[in-house]
Formats: sequence, structure tokens, C-alpha cells
Amino acid sequence: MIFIFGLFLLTLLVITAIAIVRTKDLFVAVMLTSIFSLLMAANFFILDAADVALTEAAVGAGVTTVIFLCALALTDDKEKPRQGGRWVAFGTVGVLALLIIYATFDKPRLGDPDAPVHQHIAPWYIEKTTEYIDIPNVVTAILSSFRGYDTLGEVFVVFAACIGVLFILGVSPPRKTRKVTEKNSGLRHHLIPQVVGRLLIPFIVLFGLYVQFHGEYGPGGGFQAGAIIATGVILYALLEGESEALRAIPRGVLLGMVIGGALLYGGVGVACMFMGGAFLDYSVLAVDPIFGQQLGILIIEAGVGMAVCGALLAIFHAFAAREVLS
Amino acid sequence: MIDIALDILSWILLVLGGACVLIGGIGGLRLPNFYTRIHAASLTDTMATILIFVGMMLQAGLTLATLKLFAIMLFLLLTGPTATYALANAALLSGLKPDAGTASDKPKENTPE
Amino acid sequence: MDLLAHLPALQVVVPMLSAPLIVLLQPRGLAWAGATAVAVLSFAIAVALAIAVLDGQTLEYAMGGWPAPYGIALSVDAFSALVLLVITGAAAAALLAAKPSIDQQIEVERQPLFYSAWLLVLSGLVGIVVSADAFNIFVFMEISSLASYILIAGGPDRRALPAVFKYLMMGTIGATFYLIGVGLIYMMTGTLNLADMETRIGDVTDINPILVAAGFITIGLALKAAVFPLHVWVPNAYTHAPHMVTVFLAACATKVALYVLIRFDYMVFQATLDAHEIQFAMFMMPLAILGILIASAVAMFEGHLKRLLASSSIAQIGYILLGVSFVSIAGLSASAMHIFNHALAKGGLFLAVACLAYQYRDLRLDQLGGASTRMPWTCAAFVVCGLSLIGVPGTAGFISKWMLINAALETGPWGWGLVAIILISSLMAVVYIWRIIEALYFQAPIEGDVPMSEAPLQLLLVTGLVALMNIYFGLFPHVPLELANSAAALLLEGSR
Amino acid sequence: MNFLELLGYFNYWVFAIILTVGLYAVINKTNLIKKLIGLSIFQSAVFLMYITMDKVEGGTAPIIQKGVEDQIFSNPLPQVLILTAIVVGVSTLSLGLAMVVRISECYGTIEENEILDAD
Repeated sequence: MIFIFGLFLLTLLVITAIAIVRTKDLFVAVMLTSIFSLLMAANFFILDAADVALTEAAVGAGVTTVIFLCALALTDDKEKPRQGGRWVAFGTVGVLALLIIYATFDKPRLGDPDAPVHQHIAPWYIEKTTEYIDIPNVVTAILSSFRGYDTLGEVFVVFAACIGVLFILGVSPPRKTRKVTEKNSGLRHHLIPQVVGRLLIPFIVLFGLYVQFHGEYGPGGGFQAGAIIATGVILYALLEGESEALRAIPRGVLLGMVIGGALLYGGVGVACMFMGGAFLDYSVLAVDPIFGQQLGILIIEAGVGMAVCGALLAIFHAFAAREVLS
Repeated sequence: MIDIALDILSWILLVLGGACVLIGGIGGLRLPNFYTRIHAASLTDTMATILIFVGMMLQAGLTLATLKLFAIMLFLLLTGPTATYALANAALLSGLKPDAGTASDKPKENTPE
Repeated sequence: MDLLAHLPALQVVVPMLSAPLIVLLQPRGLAWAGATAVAVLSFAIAVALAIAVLDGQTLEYAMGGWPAPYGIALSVDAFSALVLLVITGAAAAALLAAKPSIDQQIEVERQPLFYSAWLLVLSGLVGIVVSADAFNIFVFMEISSLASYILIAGGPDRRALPAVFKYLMMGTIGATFYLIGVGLIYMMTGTLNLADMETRIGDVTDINPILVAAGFITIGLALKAAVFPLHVWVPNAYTHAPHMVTVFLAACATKVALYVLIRFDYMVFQATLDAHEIQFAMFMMPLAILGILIASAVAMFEGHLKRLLASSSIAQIGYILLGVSFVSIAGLSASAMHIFNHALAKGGLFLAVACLAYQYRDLRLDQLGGASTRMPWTCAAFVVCGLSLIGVPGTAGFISKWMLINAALETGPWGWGLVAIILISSLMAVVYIWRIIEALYFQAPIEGDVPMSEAPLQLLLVTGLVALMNIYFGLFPHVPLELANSAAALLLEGSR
Repeated sequence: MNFLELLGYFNYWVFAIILTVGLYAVINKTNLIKKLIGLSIFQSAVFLMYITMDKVEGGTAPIIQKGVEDQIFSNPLPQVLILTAIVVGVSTLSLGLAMVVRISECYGTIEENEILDAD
């Protein structure tokens, strides 16, 4: 049954993708991209990847769409038609598709328990997580301890994106500009969205915190939590206006969160080094290695959450607070 | 006995909810202009949501899942109509006139007279 | 664990964790000083690592204390040590010289972000080099790419923006192709560790996904490495970047992608896929030769100084690839050597360009008249580095070209043809370097308000130093040579 | 089960098609935002490939429940990798969008051919 549902979702996914490429209206394309992400998240969920589904829904369908819309507001939302060149592109990608489909015939089919993927190191993780770290969520265990170095790298990718957007948009627009008044008032004059939104924001933030600190036991963790909390604040910015949101959490605080989060993560790694272990070897943090691991994971997840939340918000503000060309 | 009754009831609700979604979808495709279309679509947000979620809660019985389902239903009931409102409001602000007589909303009608 | 054991991790961690701190150094000049100190420290670590592996041993480091296929391992051998020296050396030298040029091109309030991004590029590149885990390489590739987009976008000209956007598109496609390839291999072997992959690919019976994976990885990395014909992003990106960024990136960024390509191919595919050596040579050699010839020809007719040198970089990537495609010890050590020497030569050239650009706004060749009288030292350094790029005996460039010719002769009857191509392209290099020298020395001085003075001392000293190193390593190439030879031995040993 | 076997490949085909569609948009479209949208579709396709391989028949999400024996878990490793890749994707995207905004300010257009004509 669930496989048939999967079939249905995948077909929808393909249709959405084609519709995105075909439409000339960028606004429509962005909204369809959001739907695409949501479908993708549903797909991930039925493929047993709860953590990934949560991330894709929060990041892909939520934050990305908002950033896209902010960028569209600063540019142009119609695509101009072009002629020619299409067959070259068709040819290139056609060859690519055939190549991949050719490769699929030797791949293990979906769900095959004997596939090599499920043989070598994956069972080790599932087996040893209880022994070494003793938290229920294996994904969190791998993410923050077994492959914690990757995650550190990822936090720095987010950091790079954040300083990149601040750097690139740090130049004031070249021509004379004016601010759009609508932008600063948000939806304050619209009673219904405001009331409902205000009602929801505390719960969104609460859910974010739950995801943050429940990450060891269920789906979730720093990334998802950071993205969800960021969504809550973005909702606030949409309702109350950009400047209100900035007054609540100023830019400096956001940048501080990014820097602090990244340094917190790295600092734990360095602390491990000083206490006699390898970089990011949390076992040395406490007398009991298992407790040390859990402590380390708790701290670095907090660092990840801070960094991601701060970075996404800083990026959002960099776009949203930019003046529109008159 | 009561189990079977609950089961039947929940399936009736689920099927009704599914029908509402279907009607909403058809309405979204077939109705003539923007406002009537979001009217149809809002059926999915409200009626269908209630029916399907109550049906699923009956399936789940008195467990944690029911509580979660209730929370999700509440969330959807709050956000769905708000989104519809915001959509209609945005359309109105951008100059699309609600007019029962018009057959469709081709661009020429979008300009206020 | 003592400090030496931690060095492979520190090499990455030091610049990485300094990057956020640099953002906080708002007062004027402090960000530059901090970043420079960190880059010099990284260079010191790289030197220490190079000394440690000079006798041919490999340093391993288990991140988080987890054993290799389960956790992420770092490994430093002679080849990585050589590339590490190039990267950290380029970053440190460019930063030491950078201040006047950067002050001229980037607003003071944006500088802390800029230097922070610089350190991120550095940590990303060294992270790629020391990593022994396929997915980890992807993560660090993205750190270095994102940060280098930032650096290039700092260019003062608006044309930097479309250039860097194109780079972003192609770079992301390249990285995603790499990711697909890694995914396919992971699907068939169940591991992400490079060494472990090699042992397990041998057991795979259905080889098609592995072949497709090899294709994806090669194309993806070739995109990142600007291998002809996937080089289209290079000329604009290098031309419109801030001058010091060009120095840094031209010296090492594309070579790191090439490093991964070489490492992946030799460590994973050569030993496990039937007849892979021949296929590899058959695909790579024509691309390398075409790249050398066409890019050199383009450089011969190019009118803009930086764009000319960027074209020449593509040709040099061709040389490195040519040596690799011989699949022999001599070829590989020639390539490794050329990675080092080209970084010296091209880094020096772009440093001299930065000196010129300090006084000359317009870098088209016909606008550079009279430079030799205005800036004699800069022009002298330029000539020395130019000679090294051509491969004149007595300069560093000669060593690697000589090694490449020897390696080509080893390949059998085709060898003489290859030697002819190398010689022809060297003649082409003579032509395009001569065009610049003619512009600098023999062209009538242009009218206008170009100041009659040299570049700032800081910039000039580093440029001169790099030019002298070109000569020094041309006369005493023992250290890089030893590293290159043992790198080649290691790579080929891995493939047998 | 034959049908399931076919479905197992269907996931990979969808991966191939979405990848193709995304890459087509990147290559063929001149609008820079459309290119970025294509890029994000292209990356999503890769996510789908990784997540497809983690599924085990009868498996559940890899969260160990105490006291329950004989659970089959889907492979957690690809999920971890894709968590990372998703965040990398959104970072690239936001950086790209920042560039598009600047390009639009400097050139007054976000069509690639018009930008090329402008210089």
C-alpha cells in the first residue's frame, strides 16, 4: 500500500518538476518549488528517513521559499522567452538520463536487505550506538559523533553562506532608492493573519525547542530545530514588519549566534583535544565515556541549532531589509 | 461490537473527507474565476480536514497518536482558512474584482474599471 | 597524544575556527593581521607535516577517535604534504602582500568578512587534501567553493558578479556530479572511506554502476579543476576577482580538484577496474593536449593581462593532466612537481600583476606602456616568473617540464610526438609572455595620470621573494622533488 | 514480487528524470533565478537517490526502542549524508540569490543574454 502511495508521490514529483521548468512566471515557479520540496519530504518519510523529511520540509519548503520570494521582490518575477539552443540542452541531458538509467539495471532494487549498502558499516552503527553512545536515534549518533567532523564542516558551510550573503549584499544599491511602505508594516493592518500568527508563533518556537532537545530520542536535532525556530521568527517578521523583527532580535545578535554556534562546536572539539582525545572525541569529556558522548552531542547540537537559526535569519534579513529600487 | 461500529464510523468519515478533497479539487479546476476557485479549495482546508482527522482519531483510539492528530488538526484549521483569507485579500488588493457574473478571470478583467 | 599526532587535524581546524573570530575583528587592519597570522601558522603546520612525511610514511588521524571505515579518517602522505605546502604557502604569501591591494579594492567595513572567507577557503582546501573520506571531501569542497565565490564576488567591477555566478553554477554542478558518483559507489560497496572502497570494489560483480560513478566523479572534478573543455568559468572569474584573490586561487584552487581526481582515480579505480589505465589515458590525454594547445593559442591573442594569464593557467592544468595520463612513476612525479612549480610561477606572475594594478587601472596590454621605467622591480619580478612559466633552464618551471619530457619519452613510440607538443606549447608560452614583456618594456609610455612610483613595499617584497624562489627551486629542487617522487611511488603502489 | 521489483527501479528512474529536468533548466534557461531553481531541483534529485538506497523492506526509521527485539532498521548513514547535503544546498542557493540580487541592481536585468550584451 505504502509503495503505491510512493509511486503516486514520485509521479507527482516528476510532474511538478516539469511544470516548474515550463512556467514563465517565476512566482509560480517558486511556489511550485515549495510544493516540490514538500512532496520530496513526504517521499523521504515513506522511505524511513524521518530526520531528512523534517529537514527538507523545514528548510526546502519553508526557508528556501521565503528567501526566493524575498529575492523575487528585489528583482523581476517574469521570465523572458528565449529561442534556440533547446536541442543542444535536450541532447546533453538526454545522454545523461540514458547513462543513469543504464546504470540502474545493476543497482540493487529498492528495499533489498541484501544490498551492499546494508552490509558493511551500517549494521555496525546500529549495533554499536547503544554500546558507545546509548541514545536511541542512530541518525543523531552518526551525525554528531561518528561523523561529527562532517557536521562541523556543514556548520561552516552555513557560516560561509551567511557571511557571503552579508558580504555581497553589504554594498548599498547603486541608484537612488526608496523604501516601500508596505514592507515595514507587514500585515499589521490585517487582523486575521495577525491574530492567528501571533497565536502560532509561540508554539512554533516551542516545537523547535522540542525538536532541538529531543533529537537524541526521536527525529530531530540542531538543523531542524534551527530551521523551525528561524521559520517562527520569519513569520513574526512577515506579520509585524521587518523592522519589528530586527528590533526583537538585532543583526548583531544574529551574527553572534552564528559565530557563537560555530565556535561552540569547534570549541568542544578542541576541548576534547586538550583532554587527551582526538579532535571531536567526546568520550574524554566526562569520566564515563558514554556520558561524555552524550554531553558532547548535547553541546554540539546546541551549537548547530544556534548557528543554523542565526544564519538563516541573517540571510533572510539581508534580503528582506534591502531597499527596492524605485 | 463497539470496535466494529467505531471502525465503520471512522471509515465513513474518511470516505466523506476524501470526497470533500475530491470535490475541492474538481472545484479548483472547473469553477470560473479566482474567488470561486479558492472557495472550493477552502473546502479541503476545513471540512475535509475535520472529517479525515476525526476518522483517523477514531482509528487510533485513545493513544498518544490521537493527541498528536488533534494538535495537527487544530494547526491545520487555524492556518488553512487564514491562508485562504490572505490569498483572497492579496488578490483583492492587487485589483482582481470579485464579480459573480464574470465567466473567467482573463487578464483584461483584472484591471479595475 | 602529542602535538605531532594532532597536526593533520590542526591543519584544518586552525584556519577554520579562526574564521568566525576574524569577523569580530572590526577595527581597521586588525582583520588582516589576524588572518595573516593564521595563514602563516598554517604554513608552519604544513612544513612540519612535510618534514614528518619526507621519509615516505603516512600520517593517519581518526576524527572523533572512531576507527577508519566507521569514522572519518584523515591521512597525510607525501603527495598531500606537497599540495598542502602549495595551498598554505599561496594563502600566506598572498595575505602577507595583500593589505595595500585589498584596501584599494574592498571597503574597510566589509574587510573582516572578506578575510574570514579567505580563511574558510584555506581551511576548505586543506580539508579536502587531508581527508580520506569521500563524502567529507564533498563537504570541504563546498566550504572552499562557497568561500571562494565570496572572494571573487568582492571584485570592484560589476562584471565580477556574472562571472562568479557562472562559477557558482558550474562549481555546484561539478560538486553534485561528484556526489552522485560517490553515492553510486557507496551503493555498491557500502563504504565511504577511500582505502576501504578500493578493497571492496574488487568484490562488486555488477560493474556498471561503478563505471558510471567513475564517469560522474571524473566529469565533476574536471569541472572544478577547469580541465579543457570544462574551463569556461575560469577566464572571467580570474579576471574580475580582486587581484590578490586571483593570486591565491590561481596558485592552488583548481589544482586541489585535480588532486582529488588523481587521488580518487589512483587509489580507487586504477587497481579495481579492468583496463582502466588505458581508458583513463585515452580520455585524459587528448583533453590534456587539446587544452594545452588551444588555451595557449587563446593566450597568444588575448589583449587583457589577467585574462591572458588565466588562459595560460588552463594550459598548465593540461600539462599536469598530461603527466597524470601517462600512468607512470615518471609522469606522476612530473605532474606533482608541476603542481608545485606552476603555483610558484603563476603565483609570482599574478603578484606582479597585482603590483602593476596598484598603479594602472586598466590592465589591457596596450595600456601598460612605460611600466618598466615606472615600476622596474615589479617588471623584473614579472620577467623572472615569466621565464619560469616558459620553462627556461635555471628556473623552477624548467624542472617539471624536463621531467614531463622524460616521462613522455618513456611512453614509447608516441613519446616523440608528445615531446613535440610540449615544445610547441612552450614556444607559444614564449610568444605570449613576450607580448607582455614587450608591452611592459618597449611600448611607448601612455599619457595620463599614472603615478611614477613603484607598488607599496609590502607588495613588492613578497613579489620579489616569490620570484627569487622560482630561481631557488630551479637550482635546488631537492625537497619538492623528493616529495613528488615518493608521492608518485605511493600513488602507483596503491594502484598495483 | 515482480511489481515491487519494478517499483524499486522506478525510484531510480524518477531520480534520473528529475536530475535531467533540473540540469535542463540550468543549461537552457537564461533567467538566472530559473537557473537557480533548476539547480535546486537537480540537487534534490541526488537526495532522492541517496534516500532510496537507505530503505530496507519492513524496516523503520533508525530509532532504537528499548525492549523491542528484532527490529529492522533502515540504513541511517545515507540519511546523515543527505541532512548535510540539504543544508549545503540551501547555503549555495542563498549565496546564488544574493548574487542575482546584486546583478539585477547593477545591470537592471536578470536575463543572461542581456547581461552579456550589456558588457
